Amino acid sequence: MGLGREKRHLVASRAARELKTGMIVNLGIGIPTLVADYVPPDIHVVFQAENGILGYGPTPREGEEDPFLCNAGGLPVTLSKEASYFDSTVAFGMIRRGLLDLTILGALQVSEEGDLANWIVPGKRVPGMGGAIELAQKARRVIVATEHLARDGRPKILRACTFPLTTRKSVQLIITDMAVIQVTEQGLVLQEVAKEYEPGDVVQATEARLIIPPHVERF
Amino acid sequence: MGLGREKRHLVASRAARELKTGMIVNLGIGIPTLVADYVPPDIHVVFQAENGILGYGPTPREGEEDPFLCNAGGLPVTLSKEASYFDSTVAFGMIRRGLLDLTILGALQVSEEGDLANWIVPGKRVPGMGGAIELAQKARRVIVATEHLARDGRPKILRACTFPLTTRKSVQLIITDMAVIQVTEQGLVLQEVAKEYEPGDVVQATEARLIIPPHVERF
Amino acid sequence: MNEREKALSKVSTLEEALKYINDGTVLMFGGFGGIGNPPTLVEGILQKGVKNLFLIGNDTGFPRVGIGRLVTAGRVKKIITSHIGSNPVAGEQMHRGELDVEFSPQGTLAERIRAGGMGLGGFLTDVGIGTMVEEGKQKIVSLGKEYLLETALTAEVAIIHADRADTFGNLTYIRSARNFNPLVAMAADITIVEADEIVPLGTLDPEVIVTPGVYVDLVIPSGGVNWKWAWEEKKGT
Amino acid sequence: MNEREKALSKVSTLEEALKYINDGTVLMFGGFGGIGNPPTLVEGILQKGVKNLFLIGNDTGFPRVGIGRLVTAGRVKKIITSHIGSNPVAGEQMHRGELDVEFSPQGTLAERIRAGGMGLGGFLTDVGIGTMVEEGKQKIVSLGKEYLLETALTAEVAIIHADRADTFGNLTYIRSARNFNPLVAMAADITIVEADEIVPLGTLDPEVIVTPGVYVDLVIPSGGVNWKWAWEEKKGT
Repeated sequence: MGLGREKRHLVASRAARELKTGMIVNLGIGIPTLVADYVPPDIHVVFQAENGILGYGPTPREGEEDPFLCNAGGLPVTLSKEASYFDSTVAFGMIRRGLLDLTILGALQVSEEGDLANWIVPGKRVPGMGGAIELAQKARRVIVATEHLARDGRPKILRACTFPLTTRKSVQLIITDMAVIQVTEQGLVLQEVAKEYEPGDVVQATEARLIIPPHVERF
Repeated sequence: MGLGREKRHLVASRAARELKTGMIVNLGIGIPTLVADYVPPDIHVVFQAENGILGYGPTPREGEEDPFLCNAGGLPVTLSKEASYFDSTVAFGMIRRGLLDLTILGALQVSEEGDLANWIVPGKRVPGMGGAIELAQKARRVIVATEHLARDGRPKILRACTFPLTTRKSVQLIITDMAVIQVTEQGLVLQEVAKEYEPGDVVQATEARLIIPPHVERF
Repeated sequence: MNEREKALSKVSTLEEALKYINDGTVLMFGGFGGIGNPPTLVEGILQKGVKNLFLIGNDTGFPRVGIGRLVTAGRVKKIITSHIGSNPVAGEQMHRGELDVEFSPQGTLAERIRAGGMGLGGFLTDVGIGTMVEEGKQKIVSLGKEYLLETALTAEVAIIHADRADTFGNLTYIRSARNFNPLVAMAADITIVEADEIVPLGTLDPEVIVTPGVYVDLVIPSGGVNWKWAWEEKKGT
Repeated sequence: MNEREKALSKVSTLEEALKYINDGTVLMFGGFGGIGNPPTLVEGILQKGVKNLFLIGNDTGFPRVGIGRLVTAGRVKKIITSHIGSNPVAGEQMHRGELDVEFSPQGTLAERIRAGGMGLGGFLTDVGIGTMVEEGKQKIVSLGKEYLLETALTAEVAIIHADRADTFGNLTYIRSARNFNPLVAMAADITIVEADEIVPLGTLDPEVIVTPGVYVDLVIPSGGVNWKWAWEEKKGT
């Protein structure tokens, strides 16, 4: 996926700090999936999956995987005590009705205004939108958790997306291996920078304009 | 309901002879409900109810009623071995999708063309259509089981309905305490007459024109 | 309850639940012919003196059974429903202009409530085409066929009767008392459940849960049915 | 089986089931990421040599997993789906013009299949408004809000994987293998179920049945999953 294991897990663990007790949360394919393994012990959230589970837990130990208990990405998960199963219309009913407090999604591109593009690389790859449109359009809070740069080294955080959009103005927070960036009315605000980088590195790796407040946290 | 107990049961038992093995059958409120108690022992049908049962059986013995196992009319039933429960959208999904082989409904009026009126007595009683429109419009075969005359003595089987319609051209067979009448392209055909009546009695009690074939069965 | 169970618990009281139900509330109810109507909540609404309710549900029960008791007591101003035939009081109020009744075919009504619960705007059906049901509705042609557009229904509050509820609000129903209950559970901003049994988290098999807890806001214990069923009364006379 | 059970039985064989699946058949399938795809029926279709299939279902699985095997073997001409990302073979065929792919957002796709199964013409949703998803769709304004009209989907045949089936075709599923299975079960003219266990009538609790038998035409025994899951293969390398 372009990033080393450590960096992917760094992004996931930082994203997990956005979880709050009581939240109903959906995790997209890729880095977001890893968030389920980083839930702080004093935080109690309920994970939902498009294939029809409400209430799953972290990755099972090796050898304890159940092929019929997987998340929407097809990877084995465990079950929480509050769990229920249902068909995919019910899974998306919950999403469309606005019952998801948070979704964490991957991205091909994100714009200054919070536009999200994550299902077509024109002329190259058209994986399909899966449930991304519903999630990005309907969850109360949308966080993108992604590599800061695309595999080819090009910036993913742009003034305007060049790929076909998944949704407009839906992303509220961007978490990458380099930075945590908030989408605001005024534009993108650099909130945190990863330990090994300086704000200047982030600016260089970002095509969109970044507002850099006097104090930037480290993570 | 205007008719004595015996006559209501006569209609129901005659209607039960229209059941064929393998049929999925819905019974309307009133006389049709009684049909479940007259299924011939060698005929195996599956009764469906709008409140969410597929596979119910005859009325329980007195004292063995279960208030939470009732048909769409709110009357206690028993359960068959093939039974399942579901919500009312699924019950009507089955109906709209055309999976009901037969429905037996009550009627305020039926016309020569098989139009059915069974939910409004203008200026008097507006009970609501319940599930009658879906059933009459979507079941593969629609039988009306009713008193031949209305409570006020007026004919129910008319050249044209005067009450608001439930559906147009949907009824295929009319079973009353006086007669069994088939709705055909040519018009209403008198198929059978109840033992205590003559064809002439039926003609007199019917506003619609009746085609009387040379041989009319008795029931 | 451990910390997680406490954090996810929706167990509450009748008193708390009734705070959400006030004069003029748009109130959906589960049940069909009285069966599946929530007895304790109906009784609580009567006791509280709530009036001018706008109800949405399958039918008006019987005069002394279920949701019909609210109609009989004159607490209902408007109802969207499919059938009032089993409750003559509702018919009388309608004819006197005291009760505003909007009829929807039963399957259409169920589906409109589900559409609201599912975050949809409405759906296309040919049920009722060529009858009074058409009146006031958009006709849409799709793939060469004509349909009625039936709009989604939602409510401020839904009251439902479950068999078992766990503390998160996962629900199962009992036999034909399921009917409209799982539908209205999804379609209201606040869903209040009275359950015959409230069980600890983890008790219900996830395979048999009908309503996932995410739809439920409050769970209160049911006192059970406090009326005689219509067929019992008939036998009694 | 007694006479009634025989009269209601839908138990059949793979050979009989495959008679319904032929070149060009419009075929819906249950499953999500391979899980819930029916392994015995997929294998049977491969063995029979059926080609030019028009598939409708959530995704194209993985190249050697589930429904993906039909794609890999070049048996699919068209598919309506939400995601092909886990099956690079599908992407290659699409770019070469060998596979016609129509994308629907996942929840919209699920709902379109359900609408077909429920005898509806379609539904209104605002999902995808302002994106490519709009293209070619009617826009409908209802109650002052703009929606896309999404049309119902049906199929000639549906193939599904159940956990337990009774002889009437009442079905339960296993954990997250439920997903699209109960939906496609309703939406096809002929629904073929392979079940891990076929049980006598009366064995399944009516409360826990997910798919009522009225939707099922044939029940055949499943030979179980005959592929390695994608995550198993990854670990193996």
